[in-house]
Amino acid sequence: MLIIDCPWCGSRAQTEFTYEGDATVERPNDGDEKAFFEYVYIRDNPSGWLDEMWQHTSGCRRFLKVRRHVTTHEIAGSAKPGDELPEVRHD
Amino acid sequence: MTDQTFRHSTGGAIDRTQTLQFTFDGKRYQGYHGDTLASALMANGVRLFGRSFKYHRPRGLLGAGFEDPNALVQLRKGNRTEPNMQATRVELYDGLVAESQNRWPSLSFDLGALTDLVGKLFPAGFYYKTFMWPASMWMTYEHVIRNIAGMGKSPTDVDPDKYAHRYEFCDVAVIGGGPAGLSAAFNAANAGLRVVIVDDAPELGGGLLHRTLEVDSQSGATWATDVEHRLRAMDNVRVLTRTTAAAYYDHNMIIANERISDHLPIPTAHTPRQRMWQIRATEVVLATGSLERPMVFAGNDIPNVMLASAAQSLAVRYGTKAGERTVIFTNNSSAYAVAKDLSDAGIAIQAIVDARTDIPAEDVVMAEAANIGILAGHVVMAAEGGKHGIKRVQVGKIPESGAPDIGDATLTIDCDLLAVSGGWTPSVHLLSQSRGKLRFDDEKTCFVPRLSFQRERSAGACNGTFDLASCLSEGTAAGIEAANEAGAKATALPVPAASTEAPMKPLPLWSIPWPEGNHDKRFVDYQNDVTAEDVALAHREGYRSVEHLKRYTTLGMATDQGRTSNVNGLAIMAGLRGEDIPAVGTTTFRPPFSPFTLGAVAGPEINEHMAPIRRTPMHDWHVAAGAPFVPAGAWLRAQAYPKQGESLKEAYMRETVHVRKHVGIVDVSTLGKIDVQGKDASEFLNRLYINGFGKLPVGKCRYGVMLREDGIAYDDGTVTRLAENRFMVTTTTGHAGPVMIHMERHAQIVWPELDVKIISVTDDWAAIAIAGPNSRKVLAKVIEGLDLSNDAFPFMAFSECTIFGAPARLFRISFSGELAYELNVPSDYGHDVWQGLMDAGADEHIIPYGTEAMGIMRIEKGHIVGGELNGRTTADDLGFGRMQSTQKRYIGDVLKDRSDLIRTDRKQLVGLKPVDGVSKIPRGARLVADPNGPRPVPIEGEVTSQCESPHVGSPIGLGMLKSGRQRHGETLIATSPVTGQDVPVMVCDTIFVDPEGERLRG
Amino acid sequence: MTRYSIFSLARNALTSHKNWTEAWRSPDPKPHYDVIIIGGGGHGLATAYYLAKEHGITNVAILEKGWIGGGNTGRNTTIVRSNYELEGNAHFYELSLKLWEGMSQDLNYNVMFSQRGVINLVHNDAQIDAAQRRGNAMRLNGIDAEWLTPAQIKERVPLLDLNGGGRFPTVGGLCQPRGGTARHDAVAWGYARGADARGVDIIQGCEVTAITRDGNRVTGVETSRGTITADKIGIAVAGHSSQVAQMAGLNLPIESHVLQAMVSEPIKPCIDTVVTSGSGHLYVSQSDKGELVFGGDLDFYNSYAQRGNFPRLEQVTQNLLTLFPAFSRLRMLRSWGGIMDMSMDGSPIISKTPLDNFYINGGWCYGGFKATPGSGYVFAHTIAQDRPHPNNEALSLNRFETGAVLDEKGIGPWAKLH
Amino acid sequence: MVKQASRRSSLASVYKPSPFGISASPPGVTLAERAGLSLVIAECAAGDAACIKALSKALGTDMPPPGHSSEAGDRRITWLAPGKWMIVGKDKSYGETASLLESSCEDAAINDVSSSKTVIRASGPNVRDTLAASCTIDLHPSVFKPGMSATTDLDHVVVTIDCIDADTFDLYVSRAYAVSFWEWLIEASEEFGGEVKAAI
Repeated sequence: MLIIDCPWCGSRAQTEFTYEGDATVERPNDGDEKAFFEYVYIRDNPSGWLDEMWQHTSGCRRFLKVRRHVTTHEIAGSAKPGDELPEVRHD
Repeated sequence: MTDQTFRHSTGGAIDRTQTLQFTFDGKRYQGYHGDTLASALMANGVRLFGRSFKYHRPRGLLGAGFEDPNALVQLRKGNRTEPNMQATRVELYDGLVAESQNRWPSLSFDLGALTDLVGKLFPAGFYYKTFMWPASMWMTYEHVIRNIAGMGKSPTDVDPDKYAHRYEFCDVAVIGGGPAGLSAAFNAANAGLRVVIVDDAPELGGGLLHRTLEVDSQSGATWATDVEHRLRAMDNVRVLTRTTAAAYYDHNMIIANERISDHLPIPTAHTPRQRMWQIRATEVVLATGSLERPMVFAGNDIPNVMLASAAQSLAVRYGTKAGERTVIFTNNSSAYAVAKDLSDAGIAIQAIVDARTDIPAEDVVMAEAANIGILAGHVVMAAEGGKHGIKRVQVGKIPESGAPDIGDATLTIDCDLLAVSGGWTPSVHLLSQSRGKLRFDDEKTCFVPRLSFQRERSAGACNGTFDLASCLSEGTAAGIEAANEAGAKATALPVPAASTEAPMKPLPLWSIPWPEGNHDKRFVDYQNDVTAEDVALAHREGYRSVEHLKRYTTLGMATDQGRTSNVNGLAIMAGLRGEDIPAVGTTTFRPPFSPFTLGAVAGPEINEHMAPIRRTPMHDWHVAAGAPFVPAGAWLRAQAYPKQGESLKEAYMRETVHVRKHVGIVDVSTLGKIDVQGKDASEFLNRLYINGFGKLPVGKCRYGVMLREDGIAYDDGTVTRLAENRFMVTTTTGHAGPVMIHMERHAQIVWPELDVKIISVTDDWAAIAIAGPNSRKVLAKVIEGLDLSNDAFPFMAFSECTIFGAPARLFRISFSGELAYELNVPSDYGHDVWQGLMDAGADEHIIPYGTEAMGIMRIEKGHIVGGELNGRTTADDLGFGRMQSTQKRYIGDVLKDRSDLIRTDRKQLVGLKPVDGVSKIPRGARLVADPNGPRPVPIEGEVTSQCESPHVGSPIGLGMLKSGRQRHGETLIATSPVTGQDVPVMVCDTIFVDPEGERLRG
Repeated sequence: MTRYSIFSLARNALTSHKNWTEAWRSPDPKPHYDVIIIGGGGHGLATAYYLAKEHGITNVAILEKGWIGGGNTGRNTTIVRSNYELEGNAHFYELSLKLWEGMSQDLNYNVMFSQRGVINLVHNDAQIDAAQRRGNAMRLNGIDAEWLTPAQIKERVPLLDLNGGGRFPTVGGLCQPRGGTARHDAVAWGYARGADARGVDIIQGCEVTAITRDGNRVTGVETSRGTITADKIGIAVAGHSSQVAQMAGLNLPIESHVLQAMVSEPIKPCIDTVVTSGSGHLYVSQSDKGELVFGGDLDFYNSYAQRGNFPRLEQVTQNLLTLFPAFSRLRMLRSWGGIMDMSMDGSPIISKTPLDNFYINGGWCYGGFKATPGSGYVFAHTIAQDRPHPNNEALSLNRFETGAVLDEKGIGPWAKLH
Repeated sequence: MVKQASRRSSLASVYKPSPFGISASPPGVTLAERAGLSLVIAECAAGDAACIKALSKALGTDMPPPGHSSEAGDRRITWLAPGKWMIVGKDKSYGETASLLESSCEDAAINDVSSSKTVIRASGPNVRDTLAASCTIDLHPSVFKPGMSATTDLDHVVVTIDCIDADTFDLYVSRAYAVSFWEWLIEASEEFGGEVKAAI
């Protein structure tokens, strides 16, 4: 079971959180159908580091960003939705 | 009653003052406290323990502990029976009952053994090559195969025992209580850290308990016991014995299965049988030890051909002689200490057959001291004997040219025990699970840890460090390192002195050819009956990758997960491929290392606790009224309130008629309620719903529909403006959770600039709908501070008020189509207010009604629920096309217009009536022109809701039908092949009661 | 190719099985092929087999980075069924089921397809509606489906607690008698042997590192064993579809998630059919070896690791024991994970792509194994004819743009929820 | 005839003061419902310092930081989420605290949730062991100290755990799940010996 650092509640078990997917997709402001299609359906789906959105559903119910390696499950860090995520240590 | 004829007169850690009775295959035996089932049976002269999986070969002990693949028994009886228990790990208790497995009619005479006689017909993968004709026969073949396969039997009753879970956190977790683990734990604990040490055995000590080694100039066992006592006395240490750490997950999470009560006949009252520990450690020390390997030669599975360490353990730990006259066969030095221990235990050592020619001097000295002859450069080529034990071995000499081309056996030695050591395999399973990497050590002929991925390190035998002194120092170093990595400033305690042990110097020797005249099978995987010939066949047919080998031959897939067979099988394949072992690689180790009890995995969270139930504030009232309940998501809802002698259907039909005639109340507390506040609350709702809320006045409700971003209808409900910047939103019961998250997601990360605060208030409010012509009359009596006249409180009005002294919210909304209200009071008051309404409404003939009557009335009124709002329908499909605002942007507004979502032949919501006016419309029926036409029959649509309508006086339904809105008046067949019903129905409008809405506005 | 039969088995027994030949060759890659299939799982192997058998295209290479059948083909719970509601899925999976029924004989390799029936347990009124609605669609589409009463279910599954621990009582079930299980590895090996015999090159240990393009055409691949050119390239690498498609410059409506499965220790036969339940999410059957094979939901976060987390094992086991309390004292022998291509509507993609001669087979979600033969059959057709077979027209890649999605659950565009 | 509705405990049907599980003295775990409390949830917009200030002023204390609770007179304040707190006390009339806060800080979202949560006081030498059966947070006394609180899962239900003193915790659980949670709590405590006391 992963440990996820909630920016408000501190480090908690992943079972308290709900996965909300790729955090890099942004909702288009205009009404362009193609842009909305990609926002809703298309994902890069990398096998390495991924910035993703989680919600602390069993805690403060806040959304947070997590930078996680999708193959090793290492977590570089987490941040509030508006903030920057820590750089990944390369080794 | 058999005497313990093979029990040595002295020695062993058993308590000879506590005699225990037990039975095996119905026969009664005696053993001692401290015995395992296996050691007690061996003491009683039993050699035959079980039958193998495929050939039903007679099998005895190979190992004396964790590693044994053979001695599996069905333990206990009735609702506590358990299959496939390792006799070598079952602690003996008084009254223990065990049965052998996988044999018929008896262990001694097993007809299944016929497969062994014609074994040549059943090489690895034989079933892929036959049983194909005639095709129709496979199910019959399979039936036979299934019954021959399998091992023990599943219980058939409910398990009477309970299981617990436990989450534990520590600075340092030490896995394994042998010399390395004890040293690591004691050093880390001494630094004041939170330490957990886990061991599978009843006591700490590991190998020290099964061998005659000295630590601190006392017996290793005594030293271990002393350290265990000291650890148990420290309050920063948790010692978990009888606990198997079997899984190593991400972020340093260790899963360990504790057997709290399995050494007892039954658990003591209120005490769990087992507990599953989930241990989160900052640092981990793996000290999981190593397991001895057998060697591959003809008849190497005959009972009493066992690992040297097993014979040693029986003698040292259990004071039991595995035989009277033994031959020891080894390719390394570890067997010499065994020879000495067996000899001291009074077992005659016929000879040490050592494959090596250059035998270390200290080994020779030890043997000579014990007056034991060594056959250097020799190997055992065949073991011979019967199901009750080995009788002799055939020994051959390795020519100068070297293995494997050994000529014929040169001599025969009689014996009733063959103790084999093929070298040692570090237990690297947990390391491998943790993503750690391995390398093959040619000198030690085994895989050892190379690289850590998580915060762990290995110490002792699991690290390829086999001699006691080094295990103690390596354990100490590992404990200190772990402690310091976890933030301590620890200094090492002095490492205790220990007996010196020579390095093992193993000779790689993976399989031994047949001698002349003996072509008995040469087993690699004992339990799954995989032989050296099977590995060769796999290679011959191209199943050469280690995974293909495993899957084609089933090597390593038995309940022991190949603990004794993987390396031998791998090495043999490497030889055939002409490559070295690392090039062939290993299979991945999967959790668990040792099987988990399913009950312990599940813990207490089964049955209702698998998915806890939600009860409404009036639940107890419904129970007292004898209402049957229906699940709705996590909720339980009252279905109806049958009177004495009334059927469920009679009850809800009565309720339906009664409510439309008089008045009734229904518990609608399960509907989702969300409180939305903030300066931008109305703008936020505008963006969520297809229709607008900016102009909704305070004190008014409005029906709303929301879409998903992909343009599909998501949920519907009412939105009420409580104040300028405060709304209450209701959702369907099923979508309450998802819609809440949907709103939070957009408020927090899509439109963070909006000032909006969202909170679920579903549990705050008991919600009661009062419906029927008399509803106003009833409420007027009990509502304080509110004029309920139609002018003062019209349809879709809202107001706060008081009822029976409780604060309340009153909404003039209707799901039934009748004059109706929804009353919300704080949940704690719900029960009393409900009762109060029942009392107050007596003169108006008020009744409670359940979800069934509510459902009928909503169908009559054409309201949609889950069947229609099914995640595949658009707002337009459901008839809300015109509600979709063009004056604003909202979620789903763009993708709702994709070409396939605006086709005119999409399914649209329609009403349905049986043409004959009486036939019930089958649930889940499909709408077709001709149900008996050729398959596939074109499907025009489906029935989504159906009921018998008292109001209409006939069955009615709702459905989705291609271009349905243009097809009113058309006749189709509502067909349900799975229930054999075909009913002609006419397509009609969706509203069956009061289309103009005069009642609900009245 | 040595024909397999009881006779060849007996004949070889006399020579101690020393004369069996390789099930498939291990050739070196040629510089050019008519068709390259990337991915040596069941789907890729079946595609090559049918390209040769049905379309006479034999100059075909299968490029597998590891060993054949090493992905989800060898990691699933071996369930075979075609009990789908939506027509686009139903017709495709039924074609697949029909191919299963003759597979052992067609391949001359016993894949042990066991038509022991698949029963979906339902636990409340709403589920009865949904299950009967699905069963009715199946029957009208010419697929077998039966409604079972709780008593009939108890008869077939004696160890099931109909009361569901007081939490999930079984109120009925939808059964597909022709559904069942098969020996997963055998499917890969059988197709490999059949394809190889027809001249297909199966190249293991050959990882594709790049896909080369010339304008809107793909021209070949760079691999760990050199450059290989091809007239057409199809990918069948479910779990890694996004990765491989990106080599050709395509982004897909797919997320990769790990799905765990587990087996108990082997026991004598105690459950003779496949049981699935909507109580939470559970499916369980018993292998011919005697192991209970069971699984449930994804771990619910993107993953390319063939290893899962413990909470999911807990939850699935809690579900199993709530329905089968007698299994509480059995033991979990092994658990493992497979990487699922989770498409945005829960249905597969077997389709042409925006690139002229590049074809994709992926997005299998939980459903890939049972589809193996049908998938190979229609994918081979799509590649050979450069147009979809009637049975995979609905499985096109562009359905997401037009809105013609196949969402059996009605969950919406959230990959992990399908 | 109901004239005046009164509050009813969600546990009414299952609450029976008596010892349970193994016999132990003192009991390993003692359970008592805290009935008739007033619970208010107040939320200020993220970073709305003025709003938070107004709250503090109305309550006469600084708002506790994340993961903590604090006492303010006869009220206890527990942090729930950024800008969001739960205020627990005993009101003379239902909604008293809520209306006080509504009037004194209009920018805060105020909800009276007195009915929506069931509050159980769990105490005794083994209370941490009982909770650790399902709690994924480290409850070791050196880590989870008096004055600290956390919202997490127990038995698949969201529960707010408030550490009152070394061996005493208040557990806040959604009232709809209260019966299910109560049964789990009893079973988890049995092996340590427990006692249900009269509601307080």
